Amino acid sequence: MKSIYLDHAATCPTDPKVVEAMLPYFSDHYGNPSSIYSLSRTTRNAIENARTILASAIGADPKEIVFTSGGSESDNFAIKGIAHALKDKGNHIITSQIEHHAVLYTCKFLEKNGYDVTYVPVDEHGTIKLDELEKAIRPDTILITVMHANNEIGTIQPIRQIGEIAKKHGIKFHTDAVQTFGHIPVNANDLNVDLLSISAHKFYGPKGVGALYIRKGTKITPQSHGGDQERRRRASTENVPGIVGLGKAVEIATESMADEADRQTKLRNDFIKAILEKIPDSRLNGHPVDRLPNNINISFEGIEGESILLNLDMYGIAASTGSACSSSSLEPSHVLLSIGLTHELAHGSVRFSLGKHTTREELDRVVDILPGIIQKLRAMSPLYNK
Amino acid sequence: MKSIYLDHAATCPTDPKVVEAMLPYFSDHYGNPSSIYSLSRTTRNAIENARTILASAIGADPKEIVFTSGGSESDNFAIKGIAHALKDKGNHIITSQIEHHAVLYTCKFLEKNGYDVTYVPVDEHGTIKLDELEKAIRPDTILITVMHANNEIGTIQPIRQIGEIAKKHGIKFHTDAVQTFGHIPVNANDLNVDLLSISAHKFYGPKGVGALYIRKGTKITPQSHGGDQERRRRASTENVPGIVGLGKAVEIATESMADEADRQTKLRNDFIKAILEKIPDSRLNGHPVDRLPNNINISFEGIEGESILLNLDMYGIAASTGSACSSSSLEPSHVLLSIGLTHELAHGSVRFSLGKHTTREELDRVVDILPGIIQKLRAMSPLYNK
Amino acid sequence: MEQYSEKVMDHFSNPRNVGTIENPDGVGHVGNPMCGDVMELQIKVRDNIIVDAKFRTFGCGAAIATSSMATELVIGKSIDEAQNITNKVVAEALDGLPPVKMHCSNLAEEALEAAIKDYKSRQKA
Amino acid sequence: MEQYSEKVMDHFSNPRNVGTIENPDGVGHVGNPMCGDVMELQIKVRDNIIVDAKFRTFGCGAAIATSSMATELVIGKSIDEAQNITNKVVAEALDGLPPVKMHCSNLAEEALEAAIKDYKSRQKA
Ligand SMILES: Cc1ncc(COP(=O)(O)O)c(C=O)c1O
Ligand SMILES: Cc1ncc(COP(=O)(O)O)c(C=O)c1O
Repeated sequence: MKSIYLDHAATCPTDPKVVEAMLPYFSDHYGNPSSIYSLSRTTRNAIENARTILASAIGADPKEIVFTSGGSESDNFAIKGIAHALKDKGNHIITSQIEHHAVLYTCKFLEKNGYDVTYVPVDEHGTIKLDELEKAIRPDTILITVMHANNEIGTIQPIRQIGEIAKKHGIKFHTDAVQTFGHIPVNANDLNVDLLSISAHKFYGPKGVGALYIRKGTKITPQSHGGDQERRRRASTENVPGIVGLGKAVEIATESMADEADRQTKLRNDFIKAILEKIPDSRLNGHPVDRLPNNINISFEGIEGESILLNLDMYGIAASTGSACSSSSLEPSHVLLSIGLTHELAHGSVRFSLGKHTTREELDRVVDILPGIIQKLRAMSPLYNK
Repeated sequence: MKSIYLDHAATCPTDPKVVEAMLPYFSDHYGNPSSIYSLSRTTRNAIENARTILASAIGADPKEIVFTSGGSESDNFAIKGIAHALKDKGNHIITSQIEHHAVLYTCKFLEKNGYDVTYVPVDEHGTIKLDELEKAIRPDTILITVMHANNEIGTIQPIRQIGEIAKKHGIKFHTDAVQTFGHIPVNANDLNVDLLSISAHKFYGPKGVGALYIRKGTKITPQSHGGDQERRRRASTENVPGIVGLGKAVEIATESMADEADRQTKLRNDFIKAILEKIPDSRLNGHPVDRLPNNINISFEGIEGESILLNLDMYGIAASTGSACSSSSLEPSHVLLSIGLTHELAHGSVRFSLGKHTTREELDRVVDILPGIIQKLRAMSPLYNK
Repeated sequence: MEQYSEKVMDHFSNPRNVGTIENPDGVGHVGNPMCGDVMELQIKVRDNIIVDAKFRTFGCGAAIATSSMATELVIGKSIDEAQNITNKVVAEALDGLPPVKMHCSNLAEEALEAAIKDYKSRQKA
Repeated sequence: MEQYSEKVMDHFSNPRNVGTIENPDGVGHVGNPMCGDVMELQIKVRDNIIVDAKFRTFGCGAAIATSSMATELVIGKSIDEAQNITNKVVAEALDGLPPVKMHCSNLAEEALEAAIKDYKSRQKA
């Protein structure tokens, strides 16, 4: 049975062309980029080349790019780095209620350490309430951090407008673009951001490498102290193959992005329509239009997400859920609760996230299989008696 | 001209067998280890396998291992993580004067943020003064961090004894074993440590991945907040290929370690003898006996290190220096100054670090070439008039 | 997440004794949709022996498998014997559960307790 | 570190005018071993024209290359012309220096200044 991978928002396979680009930097061009001998010129150039590719993809200067170990580090670095650097200016941070845990738990950590955080609510589609965001601004607000698009429900936020508000009030603005970069246009200037996080494995690059865009002139405290790498903003011997892979992945993603977004949007819309038609008491979560081309998130009344996933897995279909099933907490997704879902419906949600290899045939197969699974589980459920 | 790589302390080529082990985890086994579908079982098992390999190599339990993005992150995480977790207990940290910048600058950062740090001096061989270390202990001391072996001069520290002192006083003890692990025996219990940092690329693993050993029961605050990975001690999608590569590198290193250490020690000693004999006004830095098998560090009077390196590079020989040449500061190595070298001698130092592919022929060639280079530069120097 | 055992997956994909009993002698309804687990266990008792048991469960794989296993374990047992079926017994019968899932076996124990309690109170009445 | 230009590497590996002049007319000695750079520049002057220049340098690649280039630039120049040879001029003649190395070209300028000053003070004496 060929497996059907519909969890690209969790991670993507590394593009074989990316792996190919990385390979020479393991055993052949291995020189430490900081060294002065000629052996290191190749690795140094390779890193700077990747930096230039990424910078031009987001309309930045290469000096504004710091490579990191992934989206979580970028988020932690951005938020703690600004919070620390500006602590004499203020201690108030504004974010949304639906951020990724890398942002949310960083904010919670700061709350326990002398900072004050406002979590702005979202509407039923998961769009941040701009008026509440602006009302939350105080004289001691030093940072606004709002994600570009949500990883669970796919809703795209009005980052440009938030950026304008931030600018007007002279507040630094960070966005977590981990789910958008490589999939929809991401330009640091168009978006009015000062900091922007990305992670390579979300767009067919390798796991364990990411980047943080830091606008020129932005004061930030490093997360990792030590060597002089990355213009002293991130100590550690550079992950050369990883950075090269990230660069290659950016190159590939930008080439095909527009076409691929169109293709996935069509597949997505048809899939949503088919599922909602075929399965009663199901609902789409997230924004109907302003959502990631590859994101589908549906709640099924009366049943729990993990049991749906396990059944799908028996057919070789990989998806994810907002249920608390696999975490040590019993709380379902904070995102689904924030858009007003009951706990039960939040537990009964499934996310399908498409990728560049996803075909209409694969999705058709899911549309064939899913209703039977839902029916079987509902027949077993004490909460579904229709 | 075949190049002669003698900078293994900076970084090593990734062993082709390591790369081979990593390859399936890019595009074939790409599942996110946190997911519940069967696709992820392979990656999850691969990570746990690597964890078990590393744990057994250092005599630890797999649960005591956290994978990181390298030595710098491990050091930062260990020191800031303990400092934060124990801040109610005290704010005093003890370290040595010759730590790697990843430790030193982390301590300097903490100093600016309410902590008090004692930098214990070393003797002329770079060995920490144990009596001064013990004298430095105060009721509010929460952490001692002393590196296992120094990256510049190779001196191996009496970690076991320091660990005993720490234990006696109930103080957590961290060691940076980045230069020793894979080269000489490293066992967390023999060394009496609570935390221990390693970095894969220093023993033929990939760049951008490392680990921190954290003894069971040690309270530590994460450096990266977010997902539940690594038992909630380090958020971020795991760098699966990197972790697999680290595991494989551990496996290879432990197999050949004893023989390789012997072989390199002999080569090292012969090389040191030959250079000191052939080149007047040169001296060995670091401990004559208690030093890394692969470390050679020599100062040459009257000339500056970078100019030596550039000359060596013209012959395809890669080495490094404690001169300030390539950094933005004008200060030479703090390590060389700490063992009592003048600024001039510190600027005039060169480190040769051997590797498993280093041959006697290569070193003989360096012994042939180096005297001419030193002579040429001294003839040009206003500080050498002999 | 850690893997489920083969036994768990067997009981999850082919759950035994799903459904409801007409005129049950005892019903246990435990859990809370807030937490993602609700279990309903019904028993039929003849001469102090549980002769039939059925369940309905809203919950994860472990919740469904423990429910299924619990019904298998109780059928044919006396009420007294059934009361000895603890969460541990259920989990062990399934060759163990991942640590984060151990609470699911509590639910099975609680459902069984509740059903027996219900049965006893009906007897008294 | 950023790369040195080919010109820098040429002057570093084949430095021009290394050494000392017998009975120089001006000597400049600048820098400090603490900082890793010491430069000594000697000049021979005839009819206000620098007819020879020699240097000795303790320092990095850039320090040696700028010393060498500085001597090349001053030979044949009048004292007045030589005084216009700034750090910028030396660095540009070498097709630029990596940013962290720009201070080395200052040293060359300072050494030249010092040598000319020494020459002038000897003239007065
Ligand atoms: C929106 C968002 N932010 C941050 C992250 C963290 O990225 P990483 O796992 O690469 O650290 C993810 C993915 O896990 C994400 O979806
Ligand atoms: C002793 C020591 N500690 C820490 C590090 C930092 O390791 P990494 O560059 O992998 O972050 C190094 C090497 O650079 C080292 O030699």
